[in-house]
Amino acid sequence: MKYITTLDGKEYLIEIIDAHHVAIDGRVQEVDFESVSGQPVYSLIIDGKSYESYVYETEDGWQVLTRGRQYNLTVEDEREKRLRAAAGGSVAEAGEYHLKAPMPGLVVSIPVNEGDKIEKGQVLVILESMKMQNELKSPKAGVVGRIRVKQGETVEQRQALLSVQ
Amino acid sequence: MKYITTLDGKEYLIEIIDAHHVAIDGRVQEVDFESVSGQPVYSLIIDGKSYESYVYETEDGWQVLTRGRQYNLTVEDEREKRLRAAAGGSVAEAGEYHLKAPMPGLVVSIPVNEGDKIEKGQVLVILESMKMQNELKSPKAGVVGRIRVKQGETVEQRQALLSVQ
Amino acid sequence: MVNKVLVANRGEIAVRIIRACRELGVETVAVYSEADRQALHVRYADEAYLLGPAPSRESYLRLDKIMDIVRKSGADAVHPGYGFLAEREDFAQACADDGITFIGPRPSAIAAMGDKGVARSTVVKAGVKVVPGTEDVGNLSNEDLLALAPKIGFPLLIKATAGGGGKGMREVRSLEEMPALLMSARREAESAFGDGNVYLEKLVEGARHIEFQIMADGQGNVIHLGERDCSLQRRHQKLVEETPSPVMDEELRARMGAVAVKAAQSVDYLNAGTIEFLLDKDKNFYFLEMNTRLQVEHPITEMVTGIDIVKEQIRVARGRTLGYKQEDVKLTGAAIECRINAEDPYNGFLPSTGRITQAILPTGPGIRVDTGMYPGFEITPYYDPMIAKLIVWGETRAQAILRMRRALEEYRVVGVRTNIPFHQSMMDSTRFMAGQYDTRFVEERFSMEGLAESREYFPEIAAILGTIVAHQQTQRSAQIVRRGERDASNWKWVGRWERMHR
Amino acid sequence: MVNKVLVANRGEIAVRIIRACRELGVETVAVYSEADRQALHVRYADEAYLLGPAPSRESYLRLDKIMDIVRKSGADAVHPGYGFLAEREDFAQACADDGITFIGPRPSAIAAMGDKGVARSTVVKAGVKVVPGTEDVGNLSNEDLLALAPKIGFPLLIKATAGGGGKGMREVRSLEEMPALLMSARREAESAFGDGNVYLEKLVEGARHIEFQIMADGQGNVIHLGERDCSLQRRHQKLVEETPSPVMDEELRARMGAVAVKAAQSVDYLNAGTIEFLLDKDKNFYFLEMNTRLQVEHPITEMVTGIDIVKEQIRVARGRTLGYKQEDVKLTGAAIECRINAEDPYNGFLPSTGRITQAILPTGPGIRVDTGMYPGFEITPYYDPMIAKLIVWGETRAQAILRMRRALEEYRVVGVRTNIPFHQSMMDSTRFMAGQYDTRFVEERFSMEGLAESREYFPEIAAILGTIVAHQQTQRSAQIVRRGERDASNWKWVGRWERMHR
Repeated sequence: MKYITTLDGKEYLIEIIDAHHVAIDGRVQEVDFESVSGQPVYSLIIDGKSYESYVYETEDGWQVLTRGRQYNLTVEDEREKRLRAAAGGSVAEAGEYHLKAPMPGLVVSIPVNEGDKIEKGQVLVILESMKMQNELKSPKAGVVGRIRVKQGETVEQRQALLSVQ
Repeated sequence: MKYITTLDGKEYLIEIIDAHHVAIDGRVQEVDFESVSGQPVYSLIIDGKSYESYVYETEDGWQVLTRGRQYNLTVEDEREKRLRAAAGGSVAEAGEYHLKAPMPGLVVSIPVNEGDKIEKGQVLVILESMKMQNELKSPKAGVVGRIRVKQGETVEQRQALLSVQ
Repeated sequence: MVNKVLVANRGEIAVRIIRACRELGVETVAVYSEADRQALHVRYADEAYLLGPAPSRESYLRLDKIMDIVRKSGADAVHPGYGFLAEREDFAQACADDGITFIGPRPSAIAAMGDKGVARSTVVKAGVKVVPGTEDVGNLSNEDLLALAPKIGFPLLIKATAGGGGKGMREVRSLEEMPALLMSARREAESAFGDGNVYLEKLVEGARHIEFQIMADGQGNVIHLGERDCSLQRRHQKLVEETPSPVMDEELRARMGAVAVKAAQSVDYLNAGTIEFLLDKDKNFYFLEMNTRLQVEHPITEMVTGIDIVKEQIRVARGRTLGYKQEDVKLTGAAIECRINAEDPYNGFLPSTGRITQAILPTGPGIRVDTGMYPGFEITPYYDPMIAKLIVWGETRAQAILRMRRALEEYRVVGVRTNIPFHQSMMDSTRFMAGQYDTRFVEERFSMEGLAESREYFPEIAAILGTIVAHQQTQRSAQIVRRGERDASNWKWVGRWERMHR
Repeated sequence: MVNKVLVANRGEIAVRIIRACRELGVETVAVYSEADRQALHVRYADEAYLLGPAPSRESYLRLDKIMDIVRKSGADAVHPGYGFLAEREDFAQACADDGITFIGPRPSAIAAMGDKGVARSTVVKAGVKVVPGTEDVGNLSNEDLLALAPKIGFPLLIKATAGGGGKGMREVRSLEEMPALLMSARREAESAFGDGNVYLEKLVEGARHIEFQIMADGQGNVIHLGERDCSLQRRHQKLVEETPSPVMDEELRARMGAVAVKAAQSVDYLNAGTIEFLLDKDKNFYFLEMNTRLQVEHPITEMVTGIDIVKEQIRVARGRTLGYKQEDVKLTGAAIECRINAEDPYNGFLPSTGRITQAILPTGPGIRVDTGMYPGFEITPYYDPMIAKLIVWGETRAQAILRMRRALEEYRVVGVRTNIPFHQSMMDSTRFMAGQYDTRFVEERFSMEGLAESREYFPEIAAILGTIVAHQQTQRSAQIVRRGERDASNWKWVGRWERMHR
């Protein structure tokens, strides 16, 4: 199985050959890869070097945290890559932004109204969690769409709060 | 559900009334009982007192280890108790003794032969595990029955080694 | 007296207090909210009583219920820990009224120091310098504060009078932005302390936050156990503390220590407390506030002095004299604490909740971890994000930093994101290593992106790791799809599942 | 040199050494058997190489493979830890031949001290007293030993010449039982060390096992770091160690320390080592043997001296002089170590294997846990049963004991049985508290049944706990039976399982 993995703007062609071999940009490497006691913690021994890593899936791709540094990457197989190329790049950037609660909490205030024109970086919702008030900001300029929560409401993680068009 | 629980020669009549109440010898007690994060470790809050315990099932009954002390007990419901009474006490004592490996290991030697007459406490098998040689002794006098393993053999935990008649 | 202590707190500090009690042969009573039934403090205590639902206001802040449990359990003493009710005069008073030993200062001292405005005026009378701000005043209205602000000058800080831990604190750069900031500060203070009063203080720039640990007994002896440098903060929350401070010398320590002792004496202080100072670039220092309780970062002082502060608290609460005189207090080596928070340093330090599925603590020489979490424990949104304190000791500051790096590298927490990578970058930063930082360092000069560069870059390794995990996930989902297609053989599946789950 | 260290060991000691290296900025190379792919030393090291199958003879004892990995990895130094190849002269020699730094003594010192017979005659020549036994002889036959035994007198000990850790050791009470014991001792020694040679030693009754930690550099400086009392043993395996010894005084420490230094000098010793003595009731002491390596119980010495012994080992291996002179070594407070073994104290201390499903370490002030295990790790029958070392420090011996009790109470290990209850009973025993014990104490005077009585008896609580668990299990099995009966609705089950496992 071949994948195109993108990291810090660079593409790597990675082929999973079998349980103990991968090729990266054509170079075959012997790998000893295990999930540690069934946890999402992975141990990779490659060329004698021992790396341990947390790997998290996110909405945009994968986060790999190893030796105190986090790497954000996307992993696509060839079909996905072709589809995305045909669609002309990421649809998400152009489209609507849906603000979801990054953690469970209490909606302290919503300093915007539906239909407001807002700037990039403007505070959309203040959410209290773990005794701290967290300002959730807009990643883009636009117009506030439907607001789905009320002040004082308790929300779950990933619950939709509002959208920006 | 009612149980007769025997501990250090004393019988306790214990009724499990519901998830939060038990009666011991007729006295109803409120209990808050939980398995801690799905492990065989149990937390019991009773009368405000907090007890944490390991509870192990063994071939003969249950072992409860709490606050640095182990209690060996048997738990029977009324039907089991009647059956046992009818059968005239424990059958095990009179019958054959089957020596099983208490842990995985290597059979270092078997200092007895089939048909040997042996004393209580006599060494039947020497099993090496974790770099230590462990002498497995007979809990009763008798005659060595079938020996199922050979010197130098690796055995699994609970594997039958030999019997004493 | 002090034979059975009710610990009116949760988390690592409740565990810390239970440990000290157990080592003294004192019985312990835990209280807990519905979210904390399986918490370590409940598991470790001799007795445990339910307070109520998860939110603090319905559990750990319920003074009435806690006093009921004191009576029910027969506890003869209470330890409040930090946060929650720890700096509430009425709690200390309720204990006094019931003849229960409150392991902390007298109600009068809590009152004097608890209202930050009163505290400032009290120590000023004792001849201690304070940071310029609103003096000698009680509950000022927004109008009053807006009128006073230009006289103090910008930048300034809005601070909660009942405050602590950065809650209800706001920086103000201009009069224009002040009304909105006043509102949010009051809101946060009200929510955290049940008291929305605030005061103003000049923001001293380029300053370090230096605090002195105080111990006082009922016989009038007051000593200090040296300083802690707590300048590394984010949003006024301490993140890293160390002792000795890299900018401290013997002469300054003696002078500041003497002022700290004087400040404590000005309120007839008893038990453990902390005097916080700002120290500016020219080594002028100003009283900031007094925390009339055990401090989160007390372990670093324990590491360098060898004194068990919680045991000393109990000793003093029993009416005995302090076990140490000022000249017995010797600082050996250096200690650092990193607060491990459940938050994602790569995503704006947003809190992270969830069930801890694995936790491997760093151990070995010179390491101490104070924590209330363990694998299987749920980190909820109800309480503070601090899930552990990682404390190290070294013969020298350099050795302590190297040891802290080693410990951070070893620490594994699965189930929530933590700020461990932040601390790793901090321990790598040349300014931290040189001891050159102030209270603005984290926010102004520090970014995860910039500092990651101190660490080795392994893009190919990361690409391989991520790709293998993604690949395995694709394989698994494909199996589920195939399994769904498997109509004809469903009977076989039943058997297989049954066997697996028997 | 000493920039990359290969750690030729596993378990807690491999982790301990990796920690010291990391704190010195030295790279680390782990080696592992197939059973240890997920072991902590593999996870923590910078590099890791497979040695072979699980049994030691095919992995950790494969000197040839280890030297191959030294070359392949580019390691410039080797740390052998304890056990396995740590006291093999040929290992130190192979390193010397390849220009690799062996972090330990010179091959000649290992040879002189490694053969216990040679060691005895060497120190005798240096004027050090030894326990009477077979002197100055190499590989004695059974016939020779049986002839010599009556001259030494009974009771006596058969000991492995290559020995350590109680392996290949047997007590002999009479000539009649000696042939059988010789056979079993040789068999065990052969299996543990690949060398079945044994010697005889008089059994000194009522004695304490006192050992001195030695450090020596290449410049001829030799110091000792005080003693450890290791008298609490079972089957010649140490279980509890403490320092200072309750029977030690300054004068005796100085005398024994001087003899220990002299013994080390007699073999031109380099690096860390331990001189073991027997101390009889009249405070006469006899050289027993020298362990030419890092000792399991070294952390208690680290706790009271503040000296990191492994870092000192690396310092000395780098050719530098010791960081401390004898007069710099000060003992502060008291430290105790309990060896946590995977064995069942309620069932004859039989080893217990299995997967660790939960492990909650005691932490907080004055506690150190050195371990290689974590939840999810499998304890196999291939290696030593010691899975952790619990070490505490206290300002006084009494405080250390109280702290150890607290730590033992907190420690939770699920998945294997441990000897924690044994240690709890030991810490409760009045003889331990009084410091009145000798090497025969555990076996002759100590029983789990007798000592459990020191602990509170809660039969009703135990009965309730056991009954609820038994009840819940009955309920669950009843459900499974009902599930089996559910023929008609199997299709529904399919759907349900599918959903659960998606």
